[in-house]
Amino acid sequence: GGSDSEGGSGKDKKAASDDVCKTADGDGPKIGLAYDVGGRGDRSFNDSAYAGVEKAVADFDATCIEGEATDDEAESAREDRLRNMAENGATAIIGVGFAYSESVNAVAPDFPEVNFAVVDGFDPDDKANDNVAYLGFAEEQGSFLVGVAAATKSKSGTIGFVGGVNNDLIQKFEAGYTAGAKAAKPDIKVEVAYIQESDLSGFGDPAGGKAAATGEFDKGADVVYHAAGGSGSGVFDAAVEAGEGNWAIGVDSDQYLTATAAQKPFILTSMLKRVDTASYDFVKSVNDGKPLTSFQVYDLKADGVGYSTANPEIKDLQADIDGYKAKIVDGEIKDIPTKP
Amino acid sequence: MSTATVQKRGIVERVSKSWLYIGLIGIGLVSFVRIITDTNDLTAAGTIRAAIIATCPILAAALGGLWAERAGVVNIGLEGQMILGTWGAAFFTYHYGPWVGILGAALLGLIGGLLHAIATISFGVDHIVSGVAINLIGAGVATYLAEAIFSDYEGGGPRQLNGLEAPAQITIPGVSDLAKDIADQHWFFVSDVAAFIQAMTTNISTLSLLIFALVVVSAVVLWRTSFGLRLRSCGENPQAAETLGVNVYRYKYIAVLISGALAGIGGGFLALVASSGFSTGQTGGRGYIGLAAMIFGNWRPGGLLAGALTFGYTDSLRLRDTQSVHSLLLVVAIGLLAFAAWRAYRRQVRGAVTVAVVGVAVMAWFLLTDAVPREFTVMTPYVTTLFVLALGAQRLRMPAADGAQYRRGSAG
Amino acid sequence: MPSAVDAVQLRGIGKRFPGVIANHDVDLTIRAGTVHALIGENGAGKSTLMKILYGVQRPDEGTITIEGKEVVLKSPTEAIEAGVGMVFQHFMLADNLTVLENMVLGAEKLHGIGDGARAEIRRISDRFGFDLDPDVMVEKLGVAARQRLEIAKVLYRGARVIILDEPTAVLVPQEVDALFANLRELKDAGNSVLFISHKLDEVLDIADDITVMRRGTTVGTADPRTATKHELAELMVGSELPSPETGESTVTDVVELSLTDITLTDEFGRNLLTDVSLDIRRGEVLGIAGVEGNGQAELVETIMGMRIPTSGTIRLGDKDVTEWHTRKLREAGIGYIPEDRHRHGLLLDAPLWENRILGHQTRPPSVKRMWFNRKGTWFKRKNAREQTRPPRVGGMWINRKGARKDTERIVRDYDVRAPGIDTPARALSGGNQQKLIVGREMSGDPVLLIASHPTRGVDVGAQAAIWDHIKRARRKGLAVLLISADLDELIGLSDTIQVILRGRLVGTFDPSTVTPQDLGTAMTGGEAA
Amino acid sequence: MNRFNLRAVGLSLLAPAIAIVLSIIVTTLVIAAVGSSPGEFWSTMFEMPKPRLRVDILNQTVMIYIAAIAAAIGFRMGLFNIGLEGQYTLASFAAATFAGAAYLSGFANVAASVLVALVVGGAWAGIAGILRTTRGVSEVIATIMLNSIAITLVGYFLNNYGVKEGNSVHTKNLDPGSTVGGFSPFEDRDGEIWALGLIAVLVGVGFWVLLNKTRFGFDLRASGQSESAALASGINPKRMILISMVLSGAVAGLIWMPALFGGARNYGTSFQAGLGFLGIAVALLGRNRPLGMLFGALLFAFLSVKSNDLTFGTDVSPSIVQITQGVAVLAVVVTYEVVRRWRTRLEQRAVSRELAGPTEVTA
Ligand SMILES: Nc1ncnc2c1ncn2[C@@H]1O[C@H](COP(=O)(O)OP(=O)(O)OP(=O)(O)O)[C@@H](O)[C@H]1O
Ligand SMILES: Nc1ncnc2c1ncn2[C@@H]1O[C@H](COP(=O)(O)OP(=O)(O)OP(=O)(O)O)[C@@H](O)[C@H]1O
Ligand SMILES: [Mg+2]
Ligand SMILES: [Mg+2]
Repeated sequence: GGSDSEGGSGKDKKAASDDVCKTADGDGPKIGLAYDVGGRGDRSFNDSAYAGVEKAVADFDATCIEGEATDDEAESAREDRLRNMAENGATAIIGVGFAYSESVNAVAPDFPEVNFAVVDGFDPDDKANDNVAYLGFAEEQGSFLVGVAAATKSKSGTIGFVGGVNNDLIQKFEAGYTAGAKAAKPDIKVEVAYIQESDLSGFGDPAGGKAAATGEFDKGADVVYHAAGGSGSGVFDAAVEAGEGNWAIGVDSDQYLTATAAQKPFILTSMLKRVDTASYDFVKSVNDGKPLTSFQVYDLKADGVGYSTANPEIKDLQADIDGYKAKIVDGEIKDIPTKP
Repeated sequence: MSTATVQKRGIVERVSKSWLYIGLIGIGLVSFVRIITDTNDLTAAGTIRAAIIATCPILAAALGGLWAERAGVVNIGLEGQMILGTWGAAFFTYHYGPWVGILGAALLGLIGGLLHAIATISFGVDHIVSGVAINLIGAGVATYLAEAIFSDYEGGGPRQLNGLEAPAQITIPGVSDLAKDIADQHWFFVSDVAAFIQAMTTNISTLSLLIFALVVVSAVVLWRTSFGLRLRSCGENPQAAETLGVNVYRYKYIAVLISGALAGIGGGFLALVASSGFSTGQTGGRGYIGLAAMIFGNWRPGGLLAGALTFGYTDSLRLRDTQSVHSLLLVVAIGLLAFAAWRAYRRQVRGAVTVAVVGVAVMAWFLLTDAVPREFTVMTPYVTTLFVLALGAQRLRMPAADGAQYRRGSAG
Repeated sequence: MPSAVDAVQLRGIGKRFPGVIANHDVDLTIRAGTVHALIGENGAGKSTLMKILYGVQRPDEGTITIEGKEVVLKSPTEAIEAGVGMVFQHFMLADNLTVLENMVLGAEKLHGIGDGARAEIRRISDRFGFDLDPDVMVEKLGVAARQRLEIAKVLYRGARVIILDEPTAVLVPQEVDALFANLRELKDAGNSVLFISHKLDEVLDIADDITVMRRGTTVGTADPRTATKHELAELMVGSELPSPETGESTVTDVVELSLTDITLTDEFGRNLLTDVSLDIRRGEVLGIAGVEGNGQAELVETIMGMRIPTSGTIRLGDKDVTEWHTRKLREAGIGYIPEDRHRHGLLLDAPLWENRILGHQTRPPSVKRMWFNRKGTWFKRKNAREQTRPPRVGGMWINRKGARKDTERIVRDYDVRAPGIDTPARALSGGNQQKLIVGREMSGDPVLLIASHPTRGVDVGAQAAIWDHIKRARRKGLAVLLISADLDELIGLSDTIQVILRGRLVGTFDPSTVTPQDLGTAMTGGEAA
Repeated sequence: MNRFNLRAVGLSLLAPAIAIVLSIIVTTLVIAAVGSSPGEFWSTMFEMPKPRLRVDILNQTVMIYIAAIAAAIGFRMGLFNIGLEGQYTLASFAAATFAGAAYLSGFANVAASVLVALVVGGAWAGIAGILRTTRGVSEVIATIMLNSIAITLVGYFLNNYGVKEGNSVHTKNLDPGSTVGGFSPFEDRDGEIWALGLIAVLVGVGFWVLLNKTRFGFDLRASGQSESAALASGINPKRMILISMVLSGAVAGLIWMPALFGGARNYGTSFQAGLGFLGIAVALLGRNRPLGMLFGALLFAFLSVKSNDLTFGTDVSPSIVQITQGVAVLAVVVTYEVVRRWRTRLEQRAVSRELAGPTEVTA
């Protein structure tokens, strides 16, 4: 809603209605931002993309328009969203989430002068599009680092992982995490749980996240990493309930910053997936007249993934973690598995 | 005269006793399997705690279903009322704290119930049709209001509102510790019961206790008071009730409002206790499961408690420990074989054979594998429901005028 | 005391339903301590009047005075407070509740819902010989016990004016006698009883006063000591009382339906029917007498193929039809007038012409054959017309035109009063619904008719018409199985009467010699004559 | 008589009209209550859709309509098949897998795959039918459970046997020769009206003929109106339950076929969930009448497709549309009920006039 309601206006949290896409009126490129379900304000993925665009708007004097997916929408609705943006003059259009892969593939040929990007995307056919960038992330590398953090921090020798849905994407997180933990502490035990096997509702079920994480804490884990979207809040709650000495690790954005006051002290770190960086880069490339195309991998080296250091508790581990980070960037550690 | 009194008590006692026996046998069976398969997790206090948390929202919804259907109104709108409850809990907790939040959850659920009552009771709309519409509206309203209102809240967003304060938890010090000591011994049966007591007395949410208490309250109110008798008569034969001076509309309205409120409380539990926040779609069909638990429990409080516990237990077990689900296969297999034997003893040969075949199949599955594929564990609650209903649907007895239309002045 | 004041005075009562005047200018006085009978044809407005007196419906005009006090009754609660109690035409009991729960419902304040109530129920039961156990589920009670429970419910509330709307419709003579004994006791205890019945003998037997209603208003009173049945009937309908008498026998030697040792068991292994054997010849009406719930319904359902017997054989003509299901039997020429027309006879919300199709879905004029018939040969229309009995074609297309035309024939020939054949069946009164069913089942020249309570709740005019149709068809060689609780009807129409008791046929009677009392004795397990 | 019928027609149009007005009012109130502008909302919604949206609306109508017919088959029989969602998910997956495997080629492949969808959808619904007829399990509960099981099963098969591409999993892509496409009424980029949308026409006409013209349809409606009367008339209600459940599931299996062969190419991210529930709502909205459901489907498709415009033009969230849809369903059934009561009264008045004769009747 557009109301400037005062209800509980936070100190550090910007109200979602302070909208740069409504206020910006520069003459730089026009950015189209097509969100996945959840839209702006989801404190994850979509917000991260928005942050990148916000920065781009400031830096390049750009303007932007937004659109948001609804539950169970048709493929044609996604296409229509993208076409609308293109027709409204957007020259850099970002589809947030791999669900946009097909629709971008269908729309891009009709707008050769417009540049598209799909976060986590892929080209669904064998015809390459020369105006589409697929922004991929090396989630296993970031997860590797937080795996190191978890194993080093753990006193019990057991850590946990909670996935939202047991699909390939989330398995990448699990695999990297486990590999990192084993690298730091070979005899570490990793408890793994998934909230749902295939039903995407696993990303929106905090109660399930809490139950799964509590199960792992009960089994002796003292650090639990989640890759469960909106269910992650339940994982943090589980850590709070498990009490001092237990930790949770966030995902995608720095969740220490957005978590509630009670959860904050328990969030050791977060695996950062820099959708903001990728989005910004993409807009920048368009602005520079050298638009990114094809597969772009955002890994540690490109600062596309990482871990957050907002919680002071991580300080004494940082040296260790950065050591691994350097090794990965150097290529000393390679072949981090993407499958558990 | 006294003989009849005794007889009457006898019926009531026999009914509650049979649930007691089934419960005891169930615990014994699980305990037995726990020991021979060495999966202590099956009845660890943590498991039971999780099961209780998973049970509560389902239980609240099932109770909601019970109230409505005992008064003759099928309430398939429980899911929508529950969703409204999650939103209400979030909104009111954010502003006024958890207890007002629970009242808010009840209020929002009650509004959903009111809509259902107006449609079905005053306008005689088909109960299921109205319920479907209410599920649509409930989900739409919660999503819409969340986007419009929570986006600007601290900890909020268009689809969530986190960091809600939870209702207090309580621990009963002596009992809790003693129970823990006994539970840790892993004795047959005793430790399992102790684990249950431990879970019920350690850091248990007052809202959980409230919901469990509501089962007892519902049982007493519905079966031991004249209010309850009148309400149930509306579900059995509203015309007869009308001719005896019962204001059928009023009782049906009350029942459906309570039903909605209970479902709302179930939603509130999800937002406040099962997690610390609201998010859209977080009910995930638990309203429907509550309805199934009620049918499973033959429209009786004890039965629906058993049903809700079964769902809650299997659902939380698979989240915590997929290995335990494999042991659960053995429980099911033994249970089925015992049931088959009982049927054979009762000379119901055909039924006995069917059940035995299924039992042997499950047993074979248990023996020949050492894990249940994860995907299948997700299905456990649903498959269990289908099984139980398939085996026992004929024994179920719903209120005679359940789902029927009633209009004032139609008596005679 | 009460003798000075009348128990109930109704003055100028009027009640309109949308477009119908159910009651107008009704005057009725019930003297205290008497049994007052109210009679009148179907739809005369008796039940409506009683519902007004009991507060279920509110009068548009007129006054109600109870024991000298003028009252306004807005709900049954207020009527109960004023001392009125009512037993409805249909049972008002919740099967799934106990006797006690049914009894105390709505009157919990009187004696609570526990032992106090239990004691009071026993007191009433002992006092009037009702023999009621408070803790039995109502579903386990037979009809007579239910009837007694209904009366006890009224007494429990301390009613002094007791309304009984057709309480004897489902009772056998012995049960009626017992009921009347109860009523006399009630009368002696100072209560007043208002009694509605279509059975004029009973009325003359029990009533102290008689009021007759016609077309919504009271048209006169009669003195039971002097009046005759014929006079009453004339007051009621303005014409002669019809009689079910059939005249000379038309029984032939050809056995149409033959049951041999039919036994039917339920899922728990209990016998619902045991070794039932009977023969019905063409032109014969076989009557079955029995207290309700003794296996009549099961017998009918077994013959109709809705249940398959556990053992025994059923033959129709020269075919063994034991395993046949309903449709095939209907195609073979069985007509069926079900006991409960609403449940088994009609689609209440469908128009009359669709109801004409029901049960005749496979035969012209309801269906037509297009393209191919069952054997795969091209259908020739001409053949169908040549046959006398509609052929069993099993065509797949509904013949709308044919069905509508034939419905119009039925409406005409059977005097079904309806504005048109597109009217939903629900809008018809019970008697007219029944006439439609009879017309439908008689079409297509059935060889066997199963008639279950064909005139239940139907007024004398429609009754006579239905009897006529049965008699006519019988003369043409129709075999009829007649089940009825109305013993006069049974004796009048039947060529033979068999009595059924607990699923067995226990005696055969000749209707020309048997009396209703004899039958009643046999039906309740007394010695067969 | 004629006047009577005219009035009946008038009355039956009255109900949906009132319902639409009611849902507009409620939606407006909800929007205003949170401080947004209803005027903006309605002007955006009622703006003439762009050509490509017109195509989308038509395509969505087709799928929703098939779903509604599937639901209506159950409703007319007194069955509540709430399991459409699971049935068409499983059927769509099976058909996409079969088509992707390319055992056949060209149109034969399409036809065979559609057959697979019919069979799988029917079989899955048949489970509920069998449970109901042999074990007395309520089809409502059974199909709710089967929904969850179906969705899990599809996930299982996809995860284990699907084609992985990027972060997504889908079934094997269709051979280009096996797509049917459609025709473009506007420019190419505005999309195609799917050729297989014709299925909806077939299903709609078939439903009408079956129900109103055939004996089977009569039996089905009779069983739906009164199981006991149907039994006494020689219908085997159990058989009817099973058949209509299977039929309903089979039609449900068709729901997504136009999309699959019209451009989706595989079962993956482009699979559209939720059509089953929409279909149920539309069946209720259209009173299970073929034409009524067509209008209902069009209305729902229009609302869903147009709601996409809201994010650009207004600050009203598209989720408002779900409220509008729910209110429309509720309002329609309520007003229908009110009108029905009114009509019954009219009919009864006519009957009593017939019975009583002119002198007895006052207006
Ligand atoms: N609720 C109602 N709505 C409309 N009309 C009604 C209603 N109840 C009764 N009627 C009308 O009132 C007339 C009187 O009905 P009532 O039931 O009082 O007849 P009755 O004398 O009891 O008949 P029966 O002997 O069949 O019981 C009916 O014919 C009918 O036309
Ligand atoms: N509750 C009601 N609401 C509306 N109309 C009613 C109601 N009850 C009865 N009627 C109408 O009253 C008329 C006669 O009803 P009634 O039941 O009194 O007929 P009947 O001949 O006495 O039938 P039966 O013998 O089955 O009692 C019918 O037109 C019926 O539609
Ligand atoms: Mg009547
Ligand atoms: Mg009457």
